[in-house]
Amino acid sequence: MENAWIIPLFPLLSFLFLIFFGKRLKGASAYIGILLSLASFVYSLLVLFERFSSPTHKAEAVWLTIGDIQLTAGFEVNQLNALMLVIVSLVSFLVHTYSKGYMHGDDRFHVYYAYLGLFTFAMLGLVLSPNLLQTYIFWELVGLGSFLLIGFYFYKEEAKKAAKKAFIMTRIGDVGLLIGMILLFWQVGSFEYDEIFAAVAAGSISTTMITLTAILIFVGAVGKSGQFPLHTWLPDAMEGPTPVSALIHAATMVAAGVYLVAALFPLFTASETALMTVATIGAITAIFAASIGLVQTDIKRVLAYSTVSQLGYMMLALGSAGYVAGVFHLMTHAFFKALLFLAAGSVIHAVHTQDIEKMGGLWKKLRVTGPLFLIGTLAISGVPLFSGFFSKDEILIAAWAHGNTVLFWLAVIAAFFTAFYMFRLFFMVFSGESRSDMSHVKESPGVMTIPMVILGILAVVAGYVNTPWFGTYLGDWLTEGNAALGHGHIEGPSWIMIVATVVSLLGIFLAWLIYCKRSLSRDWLGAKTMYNILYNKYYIDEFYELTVVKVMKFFSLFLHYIETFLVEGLVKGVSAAVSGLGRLGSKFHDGQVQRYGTVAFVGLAILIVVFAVTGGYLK
Amino acid sequence: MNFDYFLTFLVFSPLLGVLVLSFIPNTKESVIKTVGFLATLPALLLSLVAFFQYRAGVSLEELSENVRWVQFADPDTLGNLFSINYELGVDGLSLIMIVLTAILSTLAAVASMYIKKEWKGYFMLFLLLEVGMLGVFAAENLILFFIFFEITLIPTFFLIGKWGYFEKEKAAFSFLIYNGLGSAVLLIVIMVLFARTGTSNINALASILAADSQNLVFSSGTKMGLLIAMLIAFGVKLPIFPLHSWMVRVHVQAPPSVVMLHAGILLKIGAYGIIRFGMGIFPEQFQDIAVLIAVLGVVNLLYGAFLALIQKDFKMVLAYSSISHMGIVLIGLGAMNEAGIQGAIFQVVSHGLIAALLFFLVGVFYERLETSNIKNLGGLAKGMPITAGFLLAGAMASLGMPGMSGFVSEFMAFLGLFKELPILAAVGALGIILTAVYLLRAVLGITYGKAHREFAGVTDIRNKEWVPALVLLGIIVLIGVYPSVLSDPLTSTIETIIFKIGG
Amino acid sequence: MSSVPISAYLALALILFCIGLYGALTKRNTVIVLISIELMLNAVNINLVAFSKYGAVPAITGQIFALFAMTVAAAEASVGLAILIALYRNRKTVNIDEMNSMKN
Amino acid sequence: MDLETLLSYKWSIMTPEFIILGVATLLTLLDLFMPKSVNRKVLGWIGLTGILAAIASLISLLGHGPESILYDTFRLDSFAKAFKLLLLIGAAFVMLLAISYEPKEGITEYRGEFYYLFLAALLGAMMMSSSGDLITLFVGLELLSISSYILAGIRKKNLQSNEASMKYVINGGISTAITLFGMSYVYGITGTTNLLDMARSLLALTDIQHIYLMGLALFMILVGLSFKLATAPFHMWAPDVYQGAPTPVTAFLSVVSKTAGFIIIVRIMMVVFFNTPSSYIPNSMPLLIKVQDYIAFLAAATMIIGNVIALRQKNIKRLFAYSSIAQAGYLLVVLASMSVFMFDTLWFYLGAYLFMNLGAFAIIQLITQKTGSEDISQFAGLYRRAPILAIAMAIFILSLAGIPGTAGFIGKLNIFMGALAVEPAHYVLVSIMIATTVVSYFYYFGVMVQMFFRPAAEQEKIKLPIGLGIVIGVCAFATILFGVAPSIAFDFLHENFNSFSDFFQ
Repeated sequence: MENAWIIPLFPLLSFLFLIFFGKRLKGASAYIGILLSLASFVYSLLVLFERFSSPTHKAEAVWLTIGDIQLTAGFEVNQLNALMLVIVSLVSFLVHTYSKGYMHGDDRFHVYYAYLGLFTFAMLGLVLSPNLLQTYIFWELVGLGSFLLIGFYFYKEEAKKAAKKAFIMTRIGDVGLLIGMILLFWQVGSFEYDEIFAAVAAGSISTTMITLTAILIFVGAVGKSGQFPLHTWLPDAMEGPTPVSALIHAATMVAAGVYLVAALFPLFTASETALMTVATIGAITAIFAASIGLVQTDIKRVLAYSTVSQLGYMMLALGSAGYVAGVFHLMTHAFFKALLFLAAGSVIHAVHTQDIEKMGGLWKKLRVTGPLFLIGTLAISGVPLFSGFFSKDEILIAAWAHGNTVLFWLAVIAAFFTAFYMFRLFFMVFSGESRSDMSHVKESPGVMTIPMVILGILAVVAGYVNTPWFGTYLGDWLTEGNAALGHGHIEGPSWIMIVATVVSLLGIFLAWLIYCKRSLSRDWLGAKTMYNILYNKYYIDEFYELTVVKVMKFFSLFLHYIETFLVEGLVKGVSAAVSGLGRLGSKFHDGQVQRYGTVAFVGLAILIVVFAVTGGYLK
Repeated sequence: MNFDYFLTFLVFSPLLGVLVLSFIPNTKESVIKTVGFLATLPALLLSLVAFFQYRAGVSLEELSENVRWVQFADPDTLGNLFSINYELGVDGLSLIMIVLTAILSTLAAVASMYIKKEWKGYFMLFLLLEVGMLGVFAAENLILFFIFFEITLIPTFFLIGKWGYFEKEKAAFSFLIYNGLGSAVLLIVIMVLFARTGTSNINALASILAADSQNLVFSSGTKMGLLIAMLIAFGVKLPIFPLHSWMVRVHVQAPPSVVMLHAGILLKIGAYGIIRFGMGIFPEQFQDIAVLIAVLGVVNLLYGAFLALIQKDFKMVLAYSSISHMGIVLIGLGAMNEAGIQGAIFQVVSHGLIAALLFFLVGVFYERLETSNIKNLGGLAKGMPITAGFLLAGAMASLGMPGMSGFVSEFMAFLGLFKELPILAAVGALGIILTAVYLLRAVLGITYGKAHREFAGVTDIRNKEWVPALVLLGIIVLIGVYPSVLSDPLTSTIETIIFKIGG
Repeated sequence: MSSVPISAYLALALILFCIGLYGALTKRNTVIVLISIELMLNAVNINLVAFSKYGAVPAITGQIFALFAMTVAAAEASVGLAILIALYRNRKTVNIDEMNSMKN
Repeated sequence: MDLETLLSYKWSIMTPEFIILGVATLLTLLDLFMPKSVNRKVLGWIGLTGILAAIASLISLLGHGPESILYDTFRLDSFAKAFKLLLLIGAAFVMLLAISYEPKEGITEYRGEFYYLFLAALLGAMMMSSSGDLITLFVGLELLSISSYILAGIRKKNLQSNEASMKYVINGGISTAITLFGMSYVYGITGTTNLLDMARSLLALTDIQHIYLMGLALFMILVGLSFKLATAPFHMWAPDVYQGAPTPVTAFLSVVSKTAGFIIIVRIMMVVFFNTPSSYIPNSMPLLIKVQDYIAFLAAATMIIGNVIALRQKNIKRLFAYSSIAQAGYLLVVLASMSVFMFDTLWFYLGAYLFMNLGAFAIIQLITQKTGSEDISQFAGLYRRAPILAIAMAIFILSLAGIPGTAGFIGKLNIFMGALAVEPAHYVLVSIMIATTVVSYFYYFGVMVQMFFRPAAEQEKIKLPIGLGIVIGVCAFATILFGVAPSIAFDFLHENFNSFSDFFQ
């Protein structure tokens, strides 16, 4: 554990190596990526196991001195970090492997792996960071990695737009985070997490300041985790290769926002307002994204919106002081959402389309992918005995226990939506007859299926590390020795669990009626307008286009005119005046010698008169 | 580093090249270019030696030189007053600037491979320019500083006007006139200081004014006036809004190698001057207008960013981004605390490197595609993947991606300002977003998307071109990852400044 | 005996000077212009002589100065006329306002 | 006075004047009796040797203490020595220009006169620089003026030349009259023509009317002499005359004659009006200090007019006419500021101006006399045709524009220092000076653009006559030398003229 710092270096190595020499060893570059990511995964596991037995470890060195301020860089391994390490490195490793099949034959294969390496490095660095500054640094680098991978197919206009959007949207959040952390710094005099917590605990910071900074930092989380209103980039980010979506936009990076809030949990708990904000935003995002998910027809977009809504769940959990619930759901979600994306990838790989309207009846064709996709769907829908069930249950309990009744019911509805649209997706893809020519379709190679299988297993079992029945190991472990994080397990009325189960089953049943049994008409939404609103994601993008973008453009133009007419014009004016004076003067030199004499005489006269008048010689 | 006239030799070593060149016929292109390149090396080596010696703990005092140069007054009557000495000397700050100058000059000399005609004259002027730039940072004496300052003016005028692009002469003249006015104002300030105190040595002046708390030498109004004038003078160079329009023109019209130096060093002389003389000689007055400086900084930052947002020509984008980034320097200075000042200096260095890199890359693809208009480009990554990669890296550095120098400086500058004027700083922070927006718009517009043209027969960056790109990016990343390499040498300088302003 | 006060001489000189100046600046004929200049110089001579006799500190030097002035004036006039002749050969005019081949 | 007294005078201090006089006479006779066939250039070389001899003798006199002979009409003080040196050097260069002056027509048969008239003019200037009496001052002035009238019109067949000299005569006459009128008042009030006696008697002046009369006299003399300096308000003749006169004459007018003008102005102003009280109250401020602002105003006007109008010039000689007007304006700033450095500054700047301007005129002469056209476009592509010439011209222009590394810059620096060191400091004046300097960049660098950026009309190389070669070489060298190591000049100044302390004794 003393040298956990080595974990991020493996992927970094792979990045550097591939970026410089990748071109030479084409396909082989995959193995480098896979091996190195495997290495960091193994190492993370070791760290995790070591962590069970030994206390938090932290090591730092001075990075930059500003006068008497010393900014440090280092790493820390506490429960949360250790857990995140494992999740990230595992998913990363699986995606590395999976990609070997999925990206097979792409002529920029090595670049792809290099980017993956860069991203993994950043993500691991992020989870190891012991202080806000370092977190911010890796936070940005993670964004860079995601930006690069979204724009991997750079020649596609959409990819370009999506990458740009992702970068800028998250950047907006990041500035919030930056401001927040700097303000916090001048309050605390340090970026170190524990010193911040100490200051908060000591109450040396005014509550308003805490609220302000907490919310600003949360803005950063909103940007990264695609929370409302900065969520629009995440669905577009699906332009990237599917495995990337699995890694970055499902399991790891988007969860970074949640992680950040979790990591700064004591700061948030110190301000009820901040907590409330987090919870509200979370709940709104959950229901909002889920509702959009109901009608999308692009397999990846549906998953993307489900991701957004699940992240909303996690925020809701944290906002309801449900530290464990949030982290727990983060973990389970990482597994089953990664699984779903990989499965979707495998489907796309097979049928070469993302439009679910064109799919159908793939159950028979994709013997491995189908069941795995089903497992993922069940897990996310919160069907009992699957991992999602337990974590979602925790969240609902937390929300209820914290007294956010409204938010609680919103979450419940969201759960219903989730179950419904996920199974809508499942049925439309796998059941019934194929709605287009599917003759060529065949199952993906083992290199792709095996990672899915592993994730499938995890999607089932991961829930059992923290259950009301067999004990809340995860919770107890996460919270041990840190009261600020709340209890390992929050007690809640048992009916919540039943309600949750019922709604999810209801959703599934409804979806089955409509899309499998077809006993209900498909345009169940009746009102076309409603459908359009949902289908166009509440016209949020258009709204931004109309307001922010337009205003900025206008303002730029305005300044442009200032530049051309005021700034430039002033200069032109002056020079024109000077040369005008010159013209005047030279007109005067008209070669008439007597005028020259006259000028001299007049000059003399003026001097004498002025002298007489001002000199005081006239009496 | 223990022989006399080390600095003199450092500063004037490029003249050796001029000497050699004068014996080479104008037709021997490759020879001339080689000589021109080699002539920049001595300065580079010496400056690096000095730098590492300093890092190793050798004091810079022993480098300073002082020779009597000219005595205006009759020594019998007025003694040593009104005499100008030839005084060179460096501290951490100026040493860093010298190193930067030497590095960029060498790289620009490499980048001069794109010069198509009259290489001899070109390199003679080029080397003269380097002498001027090195001298500016080595001068310990206002008048000497001014002399070197003006010496940079003339070669630049010719380099722009003769080897530039279509509107070169217009650009050259507006460069000359704006900077002429700037230096005129500066000259007034310098002469007032010199004529009223009888000395032009920076430290002497600083101590005289420090001792003059009752405003006997100058009325407080005069001091403020002098400081403002100085700000205007250096504001033209920096440039500070609204004195910037010349610089846009220059960046668009001048040949890439010259722009590398111009954006890399010449603009920085403004910042250096403000720190060295503004803060160094008029600390109290500077403190009084610190807020104004910060506001100007934010204005620069946003103004440049907004205008960069709608430019069609990539060079224009970069030009306005330079304005915007100089805003960060002002922000840092306006903060008037360690973080701010250090951030400002970091920004000076880092923007020097980044701008040089980006303009070099512009040169690379302009050389092949004869356009820098974003509309006509696009999909560059298909034809020239490596160039595109560098371009992207440069853009990332410029928009303050951590791990690169841009972030460190930006971060420190804002860290500083947030302590003093949080609201203003928050407004300025919008600039960070805008920077991302306009840079991505431009760079992605060039590299990503559909190719508007086929890149048949277009070679990617190759052999000699690797050098500047790699070296610059390397240094940028080095500073980004290990900023102490810069901050350690600066410690003493910043401490003195902070001490002066009683912070 | 009552003598003419010096102020009278000075006034005369001044008037003469002004007349000369007026002529020099307005007449078209170059010859007249040259003569007007002579007039101005003679005004000076009157001053000098008057001063040397009735000045605050009478002294002979004034008259000597006057002599020098006259000589110089003569020289100047002759040179002027010579040049005028040369010019007349080329230009075929003595009108001063037609001498404007050079202007901007 | 009898022979003894005459012999008792220390004539040796007049050696330089005698040499010039002698050579001038010699040339006259030679020109008269030499057969027409002989090329008169040899006379030029004789004249040059004469000037050089004069310089030598002057240098030998440098150590000589202040002395005045002929009833204090001729005095040899540091001021005289210092500025005579400038005059002689300038004249030497002009002589070289004159020797290699080959216009299309209208000089050959007057070459002889050309040379000895230069010497006569020079003699006049030298007399002025060391005359201690109003009369000699005036005679010297006129000797200079009249010779230069003729010089300006030396190209008898050339209309422009005639016209130039005609204008010169007329304006010159007027200016002489005005000056003289002023002088007559001064004489009238003091009753003497000896400068120092005047000063003494003026110190006791209390009658307010007399003081006002002195004021009138001051302005008359100032305006009258501003004709020689070509400064406002009596500057307007300069462009026409400079354009029409033969180039060496133009050079002479713009350098030697201007220097002479400053010499006489300083003499009269500093000796006479500096000792005139400005009011009846005993030991009130000197009249000269009182009118400081007027002089400053004239200086400002001159700088503005010269630099601004120059922007529009296409004819190179006209351009340099305006440029020299502007330079005279800079020099007036020295007078206006009246600092302790006044003489040093004046001397150094005049020296620097001498080198840079004569060098420039040498090149102008070379370029223009080939084609006869004086349009700036003649300089197009000079860098291609004759790189050395172009670089030399660049040096002179940079120096005129006051760019560091050249003598011009040090001179300007010195002027600023003087103007700001006095109390109250002339901030406005200095600002105007610097601003107009920046304006001057436009036309100075316009010439640069022609030489370096524009393509040449015809490509054939330019061959450099020996005379011009020497001038250009020496001037370029000196311009750089005094720019890089000005201490040479200043140390010389401080060692030999101990800050002109003997000016008033």
